[in-house]
Amino acid sequence: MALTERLVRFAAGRPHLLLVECPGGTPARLAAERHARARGWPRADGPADADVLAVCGAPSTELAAAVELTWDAVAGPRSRISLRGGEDVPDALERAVAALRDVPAQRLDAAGRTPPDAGGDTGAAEMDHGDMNMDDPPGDMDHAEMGHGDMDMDMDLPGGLAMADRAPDRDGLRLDILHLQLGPFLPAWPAGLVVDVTLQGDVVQEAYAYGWAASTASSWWDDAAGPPGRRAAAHLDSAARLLQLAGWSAAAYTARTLRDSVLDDASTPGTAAQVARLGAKVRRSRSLRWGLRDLGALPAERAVQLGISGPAQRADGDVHDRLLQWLTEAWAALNGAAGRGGTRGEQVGGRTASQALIAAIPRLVIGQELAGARLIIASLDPDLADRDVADTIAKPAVAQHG
Amino acid sequence: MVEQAPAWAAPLALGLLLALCVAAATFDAALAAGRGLAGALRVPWQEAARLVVQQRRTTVANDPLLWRTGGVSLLVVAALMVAVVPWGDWTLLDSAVGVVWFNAMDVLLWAAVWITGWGANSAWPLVGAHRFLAQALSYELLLMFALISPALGAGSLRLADVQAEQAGLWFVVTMPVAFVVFCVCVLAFSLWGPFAAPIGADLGGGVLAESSGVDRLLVLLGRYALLVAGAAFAVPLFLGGGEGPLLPAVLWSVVKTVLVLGLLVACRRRFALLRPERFAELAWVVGIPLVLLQILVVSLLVLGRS
Amino acid sequence: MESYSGALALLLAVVVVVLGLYAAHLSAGLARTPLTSLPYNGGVAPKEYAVSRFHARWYSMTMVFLAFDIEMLFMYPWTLVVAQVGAAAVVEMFVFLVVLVLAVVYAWREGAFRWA
Amino acid sequence: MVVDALFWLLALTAVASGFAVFRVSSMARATFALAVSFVAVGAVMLLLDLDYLGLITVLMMVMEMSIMAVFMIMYMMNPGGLMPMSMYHNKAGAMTVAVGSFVVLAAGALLVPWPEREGVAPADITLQLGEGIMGSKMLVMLTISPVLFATIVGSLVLAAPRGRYDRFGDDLDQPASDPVPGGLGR
Repeated sequence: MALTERLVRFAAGRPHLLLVECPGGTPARLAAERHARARGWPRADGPADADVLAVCGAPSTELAAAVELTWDAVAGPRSRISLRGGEDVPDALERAVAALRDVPAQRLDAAGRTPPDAGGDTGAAEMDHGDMNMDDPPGDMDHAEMGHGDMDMDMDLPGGLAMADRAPDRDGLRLDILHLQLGPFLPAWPAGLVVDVTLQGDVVQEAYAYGWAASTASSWWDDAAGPPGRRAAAHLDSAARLLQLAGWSAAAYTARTLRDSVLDDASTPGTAAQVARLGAKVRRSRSLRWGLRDLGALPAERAVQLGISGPAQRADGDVHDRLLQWLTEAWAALNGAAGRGGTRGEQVGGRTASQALIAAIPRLVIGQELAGARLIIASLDPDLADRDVADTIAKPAVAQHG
Repeated sequence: MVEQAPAWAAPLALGLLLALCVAAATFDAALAAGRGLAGALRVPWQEAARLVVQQRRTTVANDPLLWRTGGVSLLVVAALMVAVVPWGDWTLLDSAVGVVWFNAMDVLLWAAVWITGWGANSAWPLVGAHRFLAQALSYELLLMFALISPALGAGSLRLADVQAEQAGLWFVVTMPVAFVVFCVCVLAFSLWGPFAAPIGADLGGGVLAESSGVDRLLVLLGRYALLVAGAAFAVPLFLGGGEGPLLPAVLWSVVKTVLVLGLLVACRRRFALLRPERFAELAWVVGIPLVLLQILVVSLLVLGRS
Repeated sequence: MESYSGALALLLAVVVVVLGLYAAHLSAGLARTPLTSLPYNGGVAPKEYAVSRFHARWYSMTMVFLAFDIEMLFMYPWTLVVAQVGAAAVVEMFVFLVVLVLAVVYAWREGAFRWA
Repeated sequence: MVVDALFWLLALTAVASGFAVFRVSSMARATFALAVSFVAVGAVMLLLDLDYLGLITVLMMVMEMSIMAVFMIMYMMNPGGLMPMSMYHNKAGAMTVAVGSFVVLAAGALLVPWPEREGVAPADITLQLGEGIMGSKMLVMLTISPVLFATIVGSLVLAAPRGRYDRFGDDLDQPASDPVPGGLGR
């Protein structure tokens, strides 16, 4: 098995890194992104593409379970590191590579893994479902009307999952609905946010947004004791994540690099000019504007009604406007403009800025196509790493489309 | 004149296809993050080694037959597209309807990508699969019209004739719209750059979200192979085939293929995603009238000549 | 039929490459048996199977496509005879196409190309 | 020899995958089994030197089957075949009709004496097809275009979930309001 050994060693020079961020894990994520970039490690979109799972910040009980499920989905060779702050990152990455290269241990790990629901009764699906035979009873119901609620099949199928149920559609049909939970761990996703959606096809019919876990820390971005460039860096970070989802990885890369140089030293004269250049480049891109225009429109007065302040309100427009607003405000912050409130806005009527953003999510994503909904959420980018936010967010009522 | 190559040349053609895949992957890695060519040389091989070693994944209650067939099909389709391409004076399949052959092969991708997404029995790949079909419904007619323009110009569906017709004046000069549309459609069926929506990060990897190991490697390799096949096909259609000074014709074909391929690969860094729900209207309402005008111009040229 | 020997050989060669990659995985891979996982959903187990009735919102686009597409059957042979038949062929085909484009414009007004 | 082997291989594939349509539980598998059957038929046409018709068969049928998959998945219950189910309606009657027509056609093919070919096959069948369309069959082709126009308009009238009055309002002069924005503005 010397060949395996050599291939693994060779491949371990460029492992794919999956970052999962828990509220409060911002500094760890930033450090991990920075070091991964310096080493040329690509980012994984999900566990199937990942070699190294890096958990940034301290997971709550619920998030710890989600981390385990994510870890279970990573194919071997795999290694997992837990990052609490920025300092331990280089060592942790070295440890991750060493673990990947340890072929005997990886073999052992791979051999010892059991499929999910291994004890489940997977043979029962073969039971006789005579009533699914479509020619009896003849003619009294058509296929689309044929229910299956009476078959009690939830336990019969492999994996212990259920068959999808049906619900009325927005154009009067009754077709299957799929319940999908977006988050807590998706690429470029606000840490700790969960949006429960009901999908028909790829369109979001219903949505609930809430925070999954309270952080005991306050928001790292809004920490007044931090370095001066932090506000600019926060906006660049949000912009980078949106650009990544919008499929423009080159611009996202530039935004992340600039974010890190701002955090290193915000007073470097060239940096502000570079941010301005990035802003101009993003503004000029027709393909980006054409893809984001009219998506998730949030006029300023509507934003005020919803208690939203900060860049999302000042942008007074759609996803594209909010992206440009971040870049403009990042540039302004670097030029000494003192922003009002936190990076996400101010507290309005007892609700923090991020709470207001989370509450607005269902209204904006209902009726949208799934990937469009992802972009809208990224363009709001609430920060749940705030002890005031997560505790108090209950499931908001379903917003009606219209 | 173009001759049918003997069957033993098939492995050579496949070797050329795979070599160009590696070149494309290297170029893409070099463009990413400005790590330079030296740093990029290892990248495709590291990826391949990683995915060969990596454990494969399956999901509960999946459809392995469709899932794996779909994953393998991309590479197979790309190879079959390359079969009709004349490399200088040689081709593996000198078909009288070579243009239609390419079209039929590209349609196989509809099924291939869809079943790859469906087979995983997972929400994100399923949405990705449907996004691909929506994308395909938008680009397919454009591709057909872009393929027809050079065939019309040459009065033949045989690639050898199309290539020969361009001695002196390449079709890219008289049919620039068709050439651009063709390149766009190659990006679209290769799931590349602005058309990577079915495997986009906004869907957590989409069609590829549950694939790892060799299964994933074959899809990724297949994407590059489709880009290569598209680039290789553009050469006899629009760029005069093997025509050029000094070098032998077959080398000119390869050189031109490499240039087109580099252009296609670079698009990934340049553009944001064109999401299918936006692209549909653009393709139908702007794209189709535009290529039809191109065809009108070409047919007037043909009438003027005869 | 003779002419397809090269294409068949190429098909065979691709199959060999694909099988070779799987063989390489079996001999040098970390584990021969694949990992069985729940569909990944961002860290929570899915509630239902994803393979359910998927309401594609763009189905009206498929109908426009299918109708338009029939025209391609005529267009490929048409390219071969334009020079020979002359202006009549061009006029005829473009009458055909213009009618279809009008239908596309109608479909656009009806919102057929949107995720309605 | 090779041609014979290929013919039988393709013929058996066509029949077997056609039959598989009714044996599998999954709508996706059923749809693509039918697609495989059509591809095999298209390949048989290639063996008969009907290059254009063979390729067009593959092209159209794979496209159509992919679209059919979308509709099958949209409307049929249990499209993944996770529960075993039967695809037959009126099994006895269907079998009688299917087997009966197969026997009649096969008997016809085997028992009727085939005519000798008169004249020679044209050098380029595709060219001949083009001449037909642009010459003697021109009227047929020109009739098809209004039929296709009517098909598009008719299917949209019947099936489009929202028409232009839903989108633009009663006067058709407002900007369109669609749930998901499209590529050409409002």
